Amino acid sequence: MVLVVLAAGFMLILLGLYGALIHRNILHMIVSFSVADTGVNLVLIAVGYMPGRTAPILDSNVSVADAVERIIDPVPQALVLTAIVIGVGVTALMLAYAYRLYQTKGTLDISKFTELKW
Amino acid sequence: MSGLLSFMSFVICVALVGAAWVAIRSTSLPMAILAAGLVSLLASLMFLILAAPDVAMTEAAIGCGLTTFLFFFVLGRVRGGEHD
Amino acid sequence: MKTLLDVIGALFLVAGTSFLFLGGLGLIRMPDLFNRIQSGTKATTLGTILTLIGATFLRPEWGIKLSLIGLFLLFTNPLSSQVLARAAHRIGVEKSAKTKVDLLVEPPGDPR
Amino acid sequence: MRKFGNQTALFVTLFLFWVLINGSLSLGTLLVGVVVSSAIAAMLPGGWDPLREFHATPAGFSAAYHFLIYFIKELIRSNIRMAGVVLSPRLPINPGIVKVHTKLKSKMGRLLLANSITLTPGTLTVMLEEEWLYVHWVTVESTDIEAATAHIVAGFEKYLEVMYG
Amino acid sequence: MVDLLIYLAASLAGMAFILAMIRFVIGPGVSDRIVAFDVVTIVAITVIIITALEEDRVVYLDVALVYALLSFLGVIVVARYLERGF
Amino acid sequence: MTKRIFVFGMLIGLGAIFIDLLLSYTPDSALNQTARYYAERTATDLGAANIVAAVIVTYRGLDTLGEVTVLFLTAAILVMVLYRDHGIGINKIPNRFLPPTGEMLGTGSRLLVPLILLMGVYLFANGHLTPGGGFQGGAIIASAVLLLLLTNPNQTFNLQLFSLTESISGIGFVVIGVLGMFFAGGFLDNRIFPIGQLGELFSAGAIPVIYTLIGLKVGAEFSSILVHLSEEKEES
Repeated sequence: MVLVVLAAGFMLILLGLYGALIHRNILHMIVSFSVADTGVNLVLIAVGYMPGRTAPILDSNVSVADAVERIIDPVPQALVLTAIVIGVGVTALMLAYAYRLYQTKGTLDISKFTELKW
Repeated sequence: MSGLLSFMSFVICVALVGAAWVAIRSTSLPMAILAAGLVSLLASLMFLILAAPDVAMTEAAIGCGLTTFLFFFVLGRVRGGEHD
Repeated sequence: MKTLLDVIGALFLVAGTSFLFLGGLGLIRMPDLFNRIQSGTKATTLGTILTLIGATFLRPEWGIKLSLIGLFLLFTNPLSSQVLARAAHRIGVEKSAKTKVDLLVEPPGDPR
Repeated sequence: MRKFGNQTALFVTLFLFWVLINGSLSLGTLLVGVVVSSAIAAMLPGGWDPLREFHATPAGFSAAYHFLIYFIKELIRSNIRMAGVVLSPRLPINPGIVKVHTKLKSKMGRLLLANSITLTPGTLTVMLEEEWLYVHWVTVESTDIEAATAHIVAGFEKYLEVMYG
Repeated sequence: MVDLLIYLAASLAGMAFILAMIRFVIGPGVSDRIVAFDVVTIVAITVIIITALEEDRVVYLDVALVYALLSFLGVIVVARYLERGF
Repeated sequence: MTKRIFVFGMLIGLGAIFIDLLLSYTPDSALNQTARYYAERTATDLGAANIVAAVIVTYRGLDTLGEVTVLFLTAAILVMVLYRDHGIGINKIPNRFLPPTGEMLGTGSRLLVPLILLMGVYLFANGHLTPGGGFQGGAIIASAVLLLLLTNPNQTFNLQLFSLTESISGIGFVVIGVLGMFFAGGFLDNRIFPIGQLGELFSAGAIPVIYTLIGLKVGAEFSSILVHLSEEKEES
């Protein structure tokens, strides 16, 4: 079961990289990056999952005493939470650069930006 | 994880890869952005089934919500420009 | 008594998801955007509310939170479909050939 | 004085929501609720439409109750009718956008009317302009303004007129 | 009995999900796709509730509240984009 | 053409690595040592019911401080990048035509904005008990700002207020961390306030306070990103 999720996550990473490499439009590339980002997060969470256990939140259903036997590892979840928030920051920055490039050049096609070509 | 949740996660994973395919291959930008939002949404459901409600909520509010809004704002700004 | 409540709740769940399924079917079968909004978002609203009622029967102690979700959905869902229908009409989305009458005339002066 | 009353009503509503969403009545919840609700109420000058325009009289509350009953009945009935339309192989639809008239003056009343029309399947408010509503109707039965008004609006309007005027 | 009915409900929700995905893939315009997106979000709320029932955790329901808000805002953003509102 | 071949070769190589990883994956059956420590000690030591929140705010609190700093830098760089130079800009769009939003959206957003704000506050004030926390609550608050922005695109927001909220919350976060060094075990230790009883709103020491500060800060940052990306401003 977890293998299916892992395979889907790997597929997302590969598809995202493929899209980022073949597209010429900057916004399409950013979309592909965000898809790959989601795939990485999915893989991390799927690796941290343990069958038959539940979320690491204590309430009336999961008491303090049997927490060790019933909850899953909280560390990957905390890492992925951080990764998502940083991911939106990176995306916002990329979008701002793309908009700025559009303002100066009037195009979003990456093959038109030839100043640094050698 | 019971059989019911296994079944649901299988359906969601197939839909996830399909939505990612649409996001990568479509030539129209609004469609690609919507499909990327759908990928985030389905991934968030998957996080919930994998017993990570915190991450599911973050992905729904930030990955699927705010990122899509930012994309549409920028798309509204560059509209009328060249598209490939 | 407990099992009777459970069975009633599960029946509500099945009724709600049937409405969801009908909404999905309408989304596929309807010919144009406005009819799709009609069957897509309205049937699903009732379906979700029936599901919430069913879950309330199954776990009575969750009732307050479930009813808050339902209330929120009741206010937000029609608003979003109205705004979408307005925008679609304004940009001139194609209506199906069966459409008999359209009394809403766009005001002149629109830049398109 | 009236403005102050509006702010208080908003505060009370938000506080009620806070207690409901927390689902507990401990001292900490109530204290934080007071602080949060008063902060949000202070940030929104001019009060809150749904409370400011509501006629808080016995007749108003009774009309609200009857409105709710009528709305639920109408919701289920029209959903079942719509299910029949979707399931029938010929797809017997006859769509169109008709124009109807409402007597309601207050903004909140009009919003509730438009939402109720939208939530009952078969009718969808496309635009609300002053006192004219443009409604998309899956099975158009009459294009005349008066007849359409009687068919779509009148049932809800009767109660909303008492509630919001 | 109850388990069987919940299985039936989950498979009906799964079918609604698949139908909405089909509309998302074939829908001719952006506006059709956003309707499909909305339906997927609302079906997702049902899936969350069924998951919470299955795992018996009340804490999952908070996520459903966020979803209800999200479907509303997403549709409004796309609608305003379509009519060139920003 | 060579580029295509290169891309496909790289993807096939990565795919082989992934398939290898996939086939050799075996799920753990018991928690590892760190996770076992967190599961056993969080409730008694820190009093937080949501162990993920405890990890984020206390055990790995320094990382979160860095994360918040990264977000702050993102917002600042975004303002710098979008600052408009009068000489270069090619698309000055003076007073574009914006279609009216209509009465329904106006009334509806007035109805919903207070409830959305309340929901955001609920998420970050209860971060130590239920899923949610500063980042999610901040995003919801930014969504309320987004709704206002959509309802009236020409609305002006008080950007000074945003940056003031952001600075004060950031300073508060650091000050609470430093207080932990003096009155408790170390930097960002949450036991400077009483631990309280598990499950109450006033429990888990400083975790709700820090999450509230993070929520306000993140909400202000996301709001300012949204406002800057959506507004055509003559000066930043």
